[in-house]
Amino acid sequence: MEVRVQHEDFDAGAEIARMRLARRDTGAVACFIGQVRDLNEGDEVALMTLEHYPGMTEKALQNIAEEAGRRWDIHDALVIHRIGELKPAEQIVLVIVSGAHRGEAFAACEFIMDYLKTEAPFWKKEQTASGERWVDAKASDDKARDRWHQS
Amino acid sequence: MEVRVQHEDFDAGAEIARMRLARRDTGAVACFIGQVRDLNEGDEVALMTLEHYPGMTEKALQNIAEEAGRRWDIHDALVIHRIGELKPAEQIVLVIVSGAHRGEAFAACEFIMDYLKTEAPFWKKEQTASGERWVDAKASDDKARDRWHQS
Amino acid sequence: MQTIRILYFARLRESLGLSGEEMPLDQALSVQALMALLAARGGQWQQEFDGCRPLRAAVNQTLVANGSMIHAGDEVAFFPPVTGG
Amino acid sequence: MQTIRILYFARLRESLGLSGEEMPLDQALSVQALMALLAARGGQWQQEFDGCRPLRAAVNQTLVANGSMIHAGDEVAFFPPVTGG
Repeated sequence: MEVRVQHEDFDAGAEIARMRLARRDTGAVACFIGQVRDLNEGDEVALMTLEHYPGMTEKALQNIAEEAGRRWDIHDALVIHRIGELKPAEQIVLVIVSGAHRGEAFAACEFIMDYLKTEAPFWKKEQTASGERWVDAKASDDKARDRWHQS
Repeated sequence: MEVRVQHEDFDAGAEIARMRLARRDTGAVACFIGQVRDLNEGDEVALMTLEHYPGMTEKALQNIAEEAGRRWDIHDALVIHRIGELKPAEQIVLVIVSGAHRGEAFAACEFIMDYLKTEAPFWKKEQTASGERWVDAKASDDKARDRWHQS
Repeated sequence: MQTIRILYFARLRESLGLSGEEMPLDQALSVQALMALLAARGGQWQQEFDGCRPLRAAVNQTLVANGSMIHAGDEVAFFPPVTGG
Repeated sequence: MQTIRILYFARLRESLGLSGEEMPLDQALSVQALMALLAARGGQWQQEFDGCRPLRAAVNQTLVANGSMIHAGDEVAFFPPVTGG
């Protein structure tokens, strides 16, 4: 389980290749990429700034990835999250999970994203034509996380 | 919605980049890669041969991708499936789904894989030390598909 | 003369030693009836089409149930449960 | 003298005009009690810490409930609900 919080962009293809070739018993790789959309709540987004809590953010991501590893039979998980200023179409987050079978890789990957969205200390500020604004947390993200309490 | 059935390998990173940059309102890209494992049911696999039904296979994949597009609010889906002889660690299948939000991209991606596994005419033959054998269909794959009937 | 085209895939193709054939067809018949005709050839044919082994059928490249009807000009395919992905 | 370190992030940091501070701490107190102390500073502090705005707290880099205790030497952080990913 590896997590990285960084300003630099990442190469999703290279990371996926590395993960899938790390073990010859890996049959499934599920991955997710989040990127900056040009529109949010009806306003054009010119720039997005991602703030984090150095130290705690890395710890939170590590805990989430390790919890995924306890819940599902997976081989490895990688989480990369960018910070700083990002323009529309820039990549924000990459999650890759490898495993023997697809069901567990998919579940672990979605679990990591749902917990990252609600538990990892990152905050987004958008610059739009009408000024700067902090992005509000969404109730739908809490709901997505809470699904995992039952399973 | 695009599907390809081909002998050649694919470049997952390039396909993901193309999908995520195709629309500036895309915020989420979910993807899955299946690859040949070195072991199956306890036997070392030296080579896997993938047979298909030319014409029907492409049609079945197209139908599955389009059904995903009807069920979820996604931007696009791509399915690439290889045929012919594949060695351990070679890529078999790539599914990429783009959309505004992660929940729908994840669901559509997993749906496509579950239906591909049970409805698309592909057959795997393995070469092991004890000879050739056709891979048996798994009841767990039917179960994975049947989950989607309820939602 | 009117015919249908029958295709065999994967384990079935190897077991029958045949990837496809043309068959005369005067009047529509069900998939099940065609399977009975094929099983009646005996040997491997009987083993594959007696209904004991899991088998799927497609007519004109669409999966169908055994009660579906086959008409002249149709492309019929038989194959084991699929195992791609 | 014993102290705790308090950190403010995102909207809170901007609203308070402060990213962190050291505060003397003689005996353990709850997160809730610390929030009451901060709210008592009035102005923006009252608005942010009166409990009306959604706020999350971490002690030593772990999310905690408002009843959790804070001890000398702890790192306490306050921030709005997170919005990464």
